[in-house]
Amino acid sequence: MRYEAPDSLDGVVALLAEANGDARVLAGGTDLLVQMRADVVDPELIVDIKKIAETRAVVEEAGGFRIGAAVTGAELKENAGLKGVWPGVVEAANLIGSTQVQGRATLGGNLCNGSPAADSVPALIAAGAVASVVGPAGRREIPVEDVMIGPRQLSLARGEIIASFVLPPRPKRSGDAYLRFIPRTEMDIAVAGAGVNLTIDAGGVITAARVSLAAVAAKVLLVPEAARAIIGSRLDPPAQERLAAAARAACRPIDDKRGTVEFRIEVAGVLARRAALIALDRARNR
Amino acid sequence: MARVVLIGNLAQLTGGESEIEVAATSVKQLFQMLGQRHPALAPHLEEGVAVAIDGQIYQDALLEPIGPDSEVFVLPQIAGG
Amino acid sequence: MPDTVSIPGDLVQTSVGTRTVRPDGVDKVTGRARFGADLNLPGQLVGRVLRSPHAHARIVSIDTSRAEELPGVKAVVTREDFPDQSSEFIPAGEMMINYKDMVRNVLAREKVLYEGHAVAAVAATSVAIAKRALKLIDVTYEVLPHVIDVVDAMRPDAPLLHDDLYTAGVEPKPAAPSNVAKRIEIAQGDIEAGFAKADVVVEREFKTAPVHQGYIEPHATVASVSEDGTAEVWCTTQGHFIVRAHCARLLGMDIGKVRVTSSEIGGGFGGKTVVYLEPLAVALSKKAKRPVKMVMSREEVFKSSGPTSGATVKVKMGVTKDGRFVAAFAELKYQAGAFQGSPVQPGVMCAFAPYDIENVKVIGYDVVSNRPKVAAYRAPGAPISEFAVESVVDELARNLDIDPVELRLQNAAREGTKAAYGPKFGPIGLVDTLHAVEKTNHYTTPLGEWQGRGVASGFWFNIGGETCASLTVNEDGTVSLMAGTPDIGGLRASLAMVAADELGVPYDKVRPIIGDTGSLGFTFLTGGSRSTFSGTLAVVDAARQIKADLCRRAAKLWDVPVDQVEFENGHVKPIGAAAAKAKPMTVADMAKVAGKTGGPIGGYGRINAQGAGPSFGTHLVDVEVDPETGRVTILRYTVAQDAGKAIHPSYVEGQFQGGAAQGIGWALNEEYIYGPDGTLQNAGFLDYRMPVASDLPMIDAIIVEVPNPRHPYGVRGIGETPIVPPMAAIANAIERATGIRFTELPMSPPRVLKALRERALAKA
Amino acid sequence: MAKHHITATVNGDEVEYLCETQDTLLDVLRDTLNLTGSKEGCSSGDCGACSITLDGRLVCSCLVLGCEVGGRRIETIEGMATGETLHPLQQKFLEHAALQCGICTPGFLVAARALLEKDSNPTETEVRYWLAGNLCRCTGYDKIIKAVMSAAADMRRA
Repeated sequence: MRYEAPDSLDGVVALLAEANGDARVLAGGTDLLVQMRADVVDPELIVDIKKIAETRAVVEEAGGFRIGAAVTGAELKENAGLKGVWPGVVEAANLIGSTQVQGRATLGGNLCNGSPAADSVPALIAAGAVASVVGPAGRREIPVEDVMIGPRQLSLARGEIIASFVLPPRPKRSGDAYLRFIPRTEMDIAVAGAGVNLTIDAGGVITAARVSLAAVAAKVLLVPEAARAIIGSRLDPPAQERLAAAARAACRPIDDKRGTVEFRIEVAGVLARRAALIALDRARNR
Repeated sequence: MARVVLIGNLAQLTGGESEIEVAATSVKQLFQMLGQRHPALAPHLEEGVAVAIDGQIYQDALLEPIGPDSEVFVLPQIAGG
Repeated sequence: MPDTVSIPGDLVQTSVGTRTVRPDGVDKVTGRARFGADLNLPGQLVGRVLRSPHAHARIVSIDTSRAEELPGVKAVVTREDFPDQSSEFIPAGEMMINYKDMVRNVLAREKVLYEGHAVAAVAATSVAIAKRALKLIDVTYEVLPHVIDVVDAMRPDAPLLHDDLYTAGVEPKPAAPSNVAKRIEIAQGDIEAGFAKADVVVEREFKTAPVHQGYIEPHATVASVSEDGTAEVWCTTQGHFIVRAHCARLLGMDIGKVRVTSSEIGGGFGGKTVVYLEPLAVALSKKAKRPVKMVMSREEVFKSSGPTSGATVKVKMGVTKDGRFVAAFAELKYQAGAFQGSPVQPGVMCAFAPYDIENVKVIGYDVVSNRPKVAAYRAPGAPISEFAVESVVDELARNLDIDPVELRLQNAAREGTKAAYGPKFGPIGLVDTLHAVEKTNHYTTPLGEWQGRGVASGFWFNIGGETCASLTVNEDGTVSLMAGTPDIGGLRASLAMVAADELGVPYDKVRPIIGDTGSLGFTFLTGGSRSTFSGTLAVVDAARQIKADLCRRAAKLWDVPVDQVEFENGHVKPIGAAAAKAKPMTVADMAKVAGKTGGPIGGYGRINAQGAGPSFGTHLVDVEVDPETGRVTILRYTVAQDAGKAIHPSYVEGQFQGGAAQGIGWALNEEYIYGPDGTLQNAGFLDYRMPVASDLPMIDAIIVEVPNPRHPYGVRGIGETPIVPPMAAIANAIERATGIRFTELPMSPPRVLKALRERALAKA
Repeated sequence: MAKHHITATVNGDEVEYLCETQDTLLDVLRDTLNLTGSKEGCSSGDCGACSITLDGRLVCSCLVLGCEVGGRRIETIEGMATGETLHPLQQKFLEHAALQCGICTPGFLVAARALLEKDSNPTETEVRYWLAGNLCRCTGYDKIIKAVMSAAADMRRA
C-alpha cells in the first residue's frame, strides 16, 4: 500500500490518473481508516491531500467564503468570521463524531464518503454551496446537491477530487441552521436531519429559502417544495405545518438499525420546522 | 429434627416431597441422608447446591453445622457477574 | 525503638471508611498500568480467529493446508486440536456450564451456531500474514435455517440447535429434543387462593433486548508454552484461576503446569468470567513453541463474547385495596444463546425477592437460539425479571392511588421476612433505602410538563466463595499484600485499608498486588459482588494469624507467658503481670527482629467465605420526554443502596453510579439488532449505543449501612444490585410523564414516538 | 514498497520509526514505540481510549496513519506528568476516584487537558459534550466530570 502526499492539486490528479489499483484520497481519514481496518477497502494507493494550500484554507472570496475540502470541523469552529455568517454549516460540521473526530473530519471527506446521513452535507446544500472539483480535465464547479448520486456513489469522474467549497455571498437578514436527530446526545449517525437557510425582508417575511434533508433517502435531498412552503410567510404556525408536511412528503427512507421509515418521516418534519425557527431567529439578528 | 425445604426443581426428584424432617447435624450428613432417601437427588447435591440454614446461605460448606431446630433450604447455586 | 509508646484503647479504624487514593492509581493515570493487550514477549506471534459468517450451519469440512503452507504461518488450530469433552456441569460465573459446550464454543465442532462462532485460529509472524492465512482456510458449510428470537426458538417447528437437548425439569422426560434446555419453577403458598383474595390484579407481558457488558477493553491474552509443556498465560480476566482450570481441562494439561497472570482488567461486568481466546492461544503456542498474542477486535467482542439474555417475561400480581401484595406469578423465558445456561435461575429467584408475599409462583425457561452464548452481566438474570415486577408494582400503586414508595414500604422484605425464594432474610436494608429516597429533596421537587418521576427497587444475593490472600511483613515493617481476585474497581485499596487497620499500620505502608495462580491457592473469580466481602475476610484471617504469631514471638522475647501478651492497635503489648517487664513493640519493631525470632512474618488467609449479605437498592429518576421525537432525557438520578459497610465510600458510590448508567443504557438505547439472515447489524460502539457523558446527569449516591452481621466490618457486596432498578425506574418515570406504560426494552425514540402517536390517533 | 521512515516529536522527544502505510499512529505508539498508555478500544474513533494531541489538536490516534505525522508534535498520556509531579487533572482523578478499571482513563485525561488548555472555565455541560467521545463503562461519568471541573477550578487559581 503506497502513501503519497503531494503539495499541489496537479500532483494529486497525476497520481490518481496513474494509479493502477484502488486509489483513495485521504483527507481527515475518519471514514477511510475505519474501512481499511475493517477490511472493507484495501487500496493500492493513498493520496493525502492535506499538504495542499487550497484544501487547507478558509478564505473570504467574492463576498462569500471558500473552504478547503480538508479543513477540519474544529478549524471551522475556530473561524469566527465564518461561524458568524454560516453558523448552520459550522455547527453541522461539528456534529460529526466526537471532539476527537472533529479534529480530523473534513467537509470534503464527509461528502465524498457518500453517506445520505452525512451531517455537513445538508447544511452545505441548504447554504447553496458549490463544490470546486479538480481533475484531469481541469476545474469545474458542481452544486453540492449534485455531487452525491446515491449511497457511496458520486458524480465525480475518475481522478477528480473536490478541492474546496464555495459559499455564496450572504444577503442581509439571512440565517441558517441544521438539526439532526440521534438517539444519544452525541456520537451517533443521523437518523434524520434537516438544514434550512433563509432570508427575510425588513418586515420579517421570508423572501428566499433552501431546505435540505438527511438520512431520509438514498442521498441528501434538496427539497424545493419545502422551501416554497415558507417563502412569503413569517413562519407562522400554519407555515411551519406546511414546511413539515412538505419535508415529510419528500422522504423516501428505509428501515434499518438506526430508525424506522415511520420514525424518520415524522421526525424529518419536526426537525425541518425546528431548524427553520432557529434560522429565522438568526436572520432576525443579522 | 431440622426442617428441610427443597426449592425449585429439586422437589421434582423426590416425587413431589418438598419438605422433609431430617436429623442431620451438618450439611454433609444432610446431603448423605437426602441422597439415601431420594437417590435421584444425590447427583444434584454433588453437582453443587447452596443451603440456607436459618436464613443464612452457604455454598460448598459440607462442614457447616445444622442445629436440631434449624430451618434448612436447599437452593440452586448462586454466583454473579 | 521509641522510649514510650502510647496505645489507644480501642481498635481504631483509621483507614476503613475513608477516601484513600488507590494504590494502583498513579499507574492508571500515567499510562503505566499494563492491561491485557499491553504485554509483548520476545518472539511473539500474532494469533487471529476465523469466525463463522453464518448464524447456523453444519461444518462439512475444514481444510487448513493452504494456510499452513503460507510462509510466516507457524500454527493453525481447529476442532481437531481440542479433545471432545463429556457432558459435565460445573459452577462458573453465573450458572452451571458444561465442558462439552465450552469446548464447542471455543472452537465449533459439528456446527457453527451463531455468526462470529470461532472455527479456526492461526498464529503467524505478522498481522498481515495472519489475516491472509485466515482467508486461505477453506471451510465448507451446509447452511441451516436459524432462529434468533426466544419465543420463536420455543416453537415445536423451530430449527433445532442441538439434537441431543431434551428439556430438563419436566416429567416425564420429553420424547423429542427442543431448544428449551430447562424448565424451572419455584412456588410457595397457594397462588390461586392468593389471587382470589386480591382486589386489584395487574398482568403484563414484557420483552427485553440482549445487551452487552460493554467493557472498553477487548479480550486479550498472551500465551507461551514451553517445550516441557508448561504454560504461562497472561490475560484480562475476572478470574485467572478459572482461566487456568478451563485451559488445563480443555487441553488436557496438569493444572500445576499452567500459570495464569491476570493483567489489569479494563472492565468485565461478568463478561470476563469465561474463556474465549485463552485456550486458543495456549493451543497455538503449544504447536508453534513461541508466545502467541491474541486480541479481539471490537466487532469480535460484540459478535463472539457473551451479552446477557434478551427475554420475554409475564408478570401477574394481586393486591388488596389497602395495598397488601397477596399473590405474585411470573413466567420468564430467557435466551441462553447457542448453548444452554442463561441466568434464568437467578432471574426466577430474584423476581419477587424485595417483597413479603405469601403466595408466589415463578416459572422459568432456559432457551437456546442462534446467538452468542450469554455470559454473566452484573446481577445476571435479575435486572430482567425485576424490571417486569417493578413495572407491575408501579402500576398497582397507580391503580390504588398509593405513592409508589409507600406501596413498596408496605410490602418490603425486612429482617425475618421469608424470601420469595425460600429462606428468611437476616438484617437487610430495603426499607432504609426506600426511606432514604423519600427523604431526598429530589423526591419532592416539582416537575414540569412531559416530565415524570419513577422509582424502583432491586435485589441481589451476593456471594462469598473460595478466596486466598497473603500478608507479609517486610523487614522495615511495611506490608506486602497479595490477593487472588483481579481488581476491577478499587479492590486493592479496600484490601489494603482493612490490612492497615487490622495490623495498625498506616495505609500507605501496605502495598497490595494481585498474585498469579502460582502464588496463592485457588481463588474464585471477581464476580457475584464477592471480591471485597471475601477478600477482606481472607485478609482479616491472614492478619489475625500475624497478630497471634507476633504475640507468641513477643512472649518469647519478653520471657512471659503468651496469655500475657496482647495485640492492640499495631502493637504487641505486655499485659497483666507482664506489663511491668517489657515495653510494647510496634509491628515495625517486631519486623526488625523477625530473623532472630523465627524468621519472616506472614499470614495466609485461605477460606471459603460464607455469610454474604444481600444488598437492596432503590433508585429515583426524573425524565423528560420529547413528544415530537420520542427522546427520553434523564434529568436527575438518585441511587440509595445498602452497602453494609462502605470500606471506601468513593468506590462504593462509583459502583452505584456505574451500575445506574449501565441500566440507563439498557433502558433507553442498547440492544442487539439482527438482520433477517441472523447476522448482527450493530457490532460496534457507533450503533451499539452505550451512554456517553453528555447523555447523563450527575448521579447522586446515598450509601445506606445496615451491617452484615457475618462480616467483621459489616461488608455486603455492592457491585451488582445497582443495575437492577434502573430499567423499571425509567419505565415508571416515562409512564408518569406520558401516561403510557412501556413494556419493551429499549425504550428508544422510535418506540416511544410510535406509542405517543398511536395514542394520539386513538384519542382522535 | 519500503517502509516509511518517519521522524516526529513524541512527548518532547524526537523519535524515529519505520512503519507501513496501513499502520495507524496508535499501532506505532503501542507496538513500535512501546507507549502502551494509549489504548485500543474500538479502532473506529468511537471510544476515545486512544486520544492523543497532534500539534495540540485532540484526535484519536487510531484514525491517524503513522506515515502522516512526520515533523509533527505528538503528546500522549505518558507525557502528561512533569517529572514526579502529576498534572492537576491526574491528581484530581485520583482524589475523586474518577476511575474504576482505568482503561479509559488515559484517553479522558488527554482529552480533558486539551479542553482546559482551550477553555479554563468550562461549564459542566461543556465538559460533558467535549468528553462525549470518551466512553467509560464503569463510572457513569459522575466522578470524572467532577474531577475535571475541580482541576479546572484549581488551575484557574494557580
